[in-house]
Amino acid sequence: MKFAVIVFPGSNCDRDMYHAAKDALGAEAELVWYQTANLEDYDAILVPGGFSYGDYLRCGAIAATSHIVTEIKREAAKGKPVLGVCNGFQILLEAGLLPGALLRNKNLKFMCRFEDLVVENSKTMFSSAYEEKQVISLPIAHGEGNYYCDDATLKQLKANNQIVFTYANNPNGSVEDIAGIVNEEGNVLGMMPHPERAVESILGGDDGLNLFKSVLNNWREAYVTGA
Amino acid sequence: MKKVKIYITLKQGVLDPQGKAVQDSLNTLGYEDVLSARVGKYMELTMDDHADVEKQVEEMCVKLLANPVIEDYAYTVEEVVVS
Amino acid sequence: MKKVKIYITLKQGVLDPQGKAVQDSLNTLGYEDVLSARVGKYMELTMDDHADVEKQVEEMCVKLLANPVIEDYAYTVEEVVVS
Amino acid sequence: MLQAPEITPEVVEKDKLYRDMGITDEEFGMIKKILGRLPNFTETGIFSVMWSEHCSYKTSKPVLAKFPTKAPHVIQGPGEGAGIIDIGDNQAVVFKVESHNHPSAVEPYQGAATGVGGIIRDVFSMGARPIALLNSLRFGNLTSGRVKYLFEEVVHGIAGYGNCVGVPTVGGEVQFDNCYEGNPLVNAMCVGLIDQKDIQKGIAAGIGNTIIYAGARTGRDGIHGATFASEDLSEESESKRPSVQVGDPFMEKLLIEACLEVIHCNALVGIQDMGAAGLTSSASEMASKAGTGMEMNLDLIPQRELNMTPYEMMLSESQERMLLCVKQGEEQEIIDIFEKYGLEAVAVGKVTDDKKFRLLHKGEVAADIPVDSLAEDAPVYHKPSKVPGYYEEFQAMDNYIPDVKNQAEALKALLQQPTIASKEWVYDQYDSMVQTNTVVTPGSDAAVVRVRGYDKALAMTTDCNSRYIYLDPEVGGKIAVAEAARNIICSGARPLGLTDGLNFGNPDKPEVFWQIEKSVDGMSEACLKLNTPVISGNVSLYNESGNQAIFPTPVVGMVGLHESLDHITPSFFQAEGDAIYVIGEATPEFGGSELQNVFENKYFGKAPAIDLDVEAKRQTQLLQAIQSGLVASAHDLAEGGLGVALAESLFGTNLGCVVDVDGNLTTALFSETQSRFIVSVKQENREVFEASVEDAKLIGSVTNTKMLQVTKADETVIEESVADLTALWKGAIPCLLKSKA
Ligand SMILES: Nc1ncnc2c1ncn2[C@@H]1O[C@H](COP(=O)(O)OP(=O)(O)O)[C@@H](O)[C@H]1O
Ligand SMILES: [Mg+2]
Repeated sequence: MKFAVIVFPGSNCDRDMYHAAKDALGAEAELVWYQTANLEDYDAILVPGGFSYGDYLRCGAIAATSHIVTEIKREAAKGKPVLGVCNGFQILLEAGLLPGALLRNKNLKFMCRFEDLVVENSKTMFSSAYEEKQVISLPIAHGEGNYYCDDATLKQLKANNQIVFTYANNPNGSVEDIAGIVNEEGNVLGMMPHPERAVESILGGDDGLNLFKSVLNNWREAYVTGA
Repeated sequence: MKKVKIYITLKQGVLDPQGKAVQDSLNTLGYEDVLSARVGKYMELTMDDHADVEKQVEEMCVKLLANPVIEDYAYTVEEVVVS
Repeated sequence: MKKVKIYITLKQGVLDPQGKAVQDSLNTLGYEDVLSARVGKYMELTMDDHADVEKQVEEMCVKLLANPVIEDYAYTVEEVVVS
Repeated sequence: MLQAPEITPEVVEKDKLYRDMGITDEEFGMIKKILGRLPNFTETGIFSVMWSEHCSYKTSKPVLAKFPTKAPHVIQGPGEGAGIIDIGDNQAVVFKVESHNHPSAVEPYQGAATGVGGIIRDVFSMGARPIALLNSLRFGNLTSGRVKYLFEEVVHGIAGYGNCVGVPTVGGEVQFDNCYEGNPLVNAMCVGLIDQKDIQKGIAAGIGNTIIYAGARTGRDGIHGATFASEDLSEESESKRPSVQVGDPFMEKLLIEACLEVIHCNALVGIQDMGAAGLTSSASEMASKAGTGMEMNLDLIPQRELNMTPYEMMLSESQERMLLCVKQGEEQEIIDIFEKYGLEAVAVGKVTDDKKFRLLHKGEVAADIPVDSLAEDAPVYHKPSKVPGYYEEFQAMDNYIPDVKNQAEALKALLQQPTIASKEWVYDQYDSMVQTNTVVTPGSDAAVVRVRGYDKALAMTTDCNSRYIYLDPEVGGKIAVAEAARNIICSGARPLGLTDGLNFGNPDKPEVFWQIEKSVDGMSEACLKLNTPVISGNVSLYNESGNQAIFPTPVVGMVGLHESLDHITPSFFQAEGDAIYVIGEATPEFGGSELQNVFENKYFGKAPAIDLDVEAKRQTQLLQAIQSGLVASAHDLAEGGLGVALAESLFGTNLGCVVDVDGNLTTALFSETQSRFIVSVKQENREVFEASVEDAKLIGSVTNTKMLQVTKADETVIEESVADLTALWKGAIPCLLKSKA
């Protein structure tokens, strides 16, 4: 399985994402500069965190207008897994691949620390290696991770079981403690916490590894063992 | 040349933590008459004259400058006399 | 009640990385007529009527809302008719 | 608008305009002699910045010469953008500290942010990838609104820049004392990692080679406004008023990636950042170091504003700019890399053989200066020094022991002192984990960043207890270095070397100059004893407000090497039942202590004594014990003595402790006697540990009670819940910030 890690100007978790997929998970992975023409050769797309375009204007807004996002949309429509973490989540929201928006943290400050998350839906291709309601610990590192959507959207998210992760102790003011959501089809996940930062115990925990394993396992089931 | 002024504000109903913080600080400083504060963005663009500046500005707001999920926008276009 | 609109802009000559990024991005999107962009803040305050709203707003700008080292400010005060 | 060139050389001389630029009459005479004529306005400006303290170290040079800078593992000592130390496997660590005190006092967010940006450029211009940031901060007491504002905005600025460029901020220190009220200190340190073959130099070698300018455009940022202060000019020059430098971390991130790609091009000859004194210092230094000359056409410099004069371009301190020397004919390869990242890169000049620094502007020669005169002919001053009266008074005082009635209350008071209290409010705002190598995040003695792909890691810390240095600069200087080394040792690493940030008051005052000399003497002696050469540093003088100098604050930034990841040792207790040892006896030493501050609200008396032989012996023995796997946790005893160290060893754990002390309780618990450690050891390792660390004394054990208990003989002295202590310690700074000014 081959992962593409998209690199925008200002991405800064790109290498971390790459190491998670390549070294911790043991899959193939490549850093893909945002001016690359197409993404057909990859089985999954990782949109990493950082400060694309310096977070100027709105986090993720400028990156969301770039050509590669059109390509990401095209691949997503084919059902390929797309994971956006932190700034990657912001980009997917700005691009309309996921519903809602991210506002500044309630306390207006950047915050970086481990937070406990609850796995609300372990049936997605990103979370199947976790148990339902399992509590996992992942680092957060963001200034604008306060998830917002209107009531109608929230209803839909709940009805379709699109909320994948919630915070055990909401740090940023997100609606309904939301930390990560999938699209209706279930193949696009956006989340603020950083699974790629938690794939080795020497760095404080490896609860993030199962997220990458889920993607790999589901891909294997679909394509290798010939489902 | 045109000078375009764009005002971007958070939609009514969207929580504005920054506005809240501004209000609190102003109240703390003794300005108790401040009942509410909302913080948005103000942009100034300088644009070459163009057949349809207004249409372009409208488009730019929708495509990039404002996020319709959370923000409203308004703008004015002024003529700039280059000396 | 009064509605106060405050515009905060970076002083002439002060680098505006955000404005630069917005301009570049608009140009890339095909809006080549955009010659420059500056990004500032826009605030709306609702204030109780008071003998000297203008003076208060002036003070608030200097003390808190604008950073006089790098920013300029301007404001308008409007009457709000409460229905 | 009056253009600078219209100010003739004769006017510069007659109206003594050079004085506004900080050049003395005598120095102006030297310049005339060097040039054999009158300097024009631009040339005068160029000399003024190159001969400023910041660039020429004209007052500090004689003192800096005392630092030991050599050792077999030092690859690059002071003199380049940053120092470099060998860490094996053909790799090296690159680091330096830089101050941004005055800009931060004026505009704290941007001042701090651009300080971070500047030090990062020093590191990646050597060819190294920046892997960690630290910062050392000093503010007045958190009681005035202005100080709170400075503190919040400085932290915010460091976070804003560091988080965005994707370099983790892994450590640092913050202290609060009245003397910093009007003059906060903001020192930033950057650590980089490099393959030795990639090491770059800032040289403009090879006659005919091309000089390329890359990065942000030049604006009128940070140009010394003094020149325009004369009355005739003030109105017309309103638009030329110097403006605050604003950082663009996004641009910096692109520059990092582009430069780290460019260094692999054969076409690259030399590269240097534009730091203080901007284009002037980077260009002239690159030529000077290579023994060449340089000619630049200023019309080609990318400019952000209209009608910039040569003076403005040469003195601008616009951020995020680099200067490169590239082989003639191979420019495009380099320019293409910058373009990939959306960055401007423009050929602006060439290397010449005449050792002249020549600038052209609109078809005229704007400056023509022997290049070596800028760097090498700068005057050096041996300032007078004098023992201050306060020092003699303090030395003559009787030993001071605070009269503590209730040890538990004293401990609680200490934990709430902002200098001791948890700095979580600060470092929670820093991305400390990006790059996924941070093994020990902020909050420990030293931060630890592993070297990916190898069984090794780097420990790093900044330290400086300026109270001791104020009381006794020589002893305090030794302590600063020793304390940094202790922190590195406790984390399980061997200290490699240090960078120093010398922050002092006005050196023209003999008493201040004495502080500088003595601190450097003390630091140098400790460096020799502890085998930690000085490989880079920075000097910031004139830190005064209202004629009141800051405490002498020579910040030490130290880096150490873990030879195996297994050596990484936590600073807090690990398991119930472990034995607790203290290495080193306490004697009553409270001069400059936190307890003195609590009781007296000032500092006086003698600084704690330090014996560097004892220090070295204990450090060596403890490190060996750690490397042999005998130690569960290690923490140094610093501000607040044993009491505070015990509490710190429990914070964040689910544990408690019982320890027994003897002698004078206040001394045992709170004295700040130097060269001491608190160590926890598994029961089965006790015997070997005791045999290997001579001065270790068993004082108690780790419990599961979640209580901090201290007894003397069989009487309970302190019995406090760790949760309560944690709440006080963590709540202190947020609470001060929230309280009304
Ligand atoms: N206090 C000091 N101790 C040792 N070296 C120093 C000290 N201050 C400056 N240096 C060295 O002098 C050189 C020039 O420093 P500086 O002018 O601050 O660099 P930059 O131009 O990058 O700001 C650097 O190599 C620096 O490491
Ligand atoms: Mg430098």
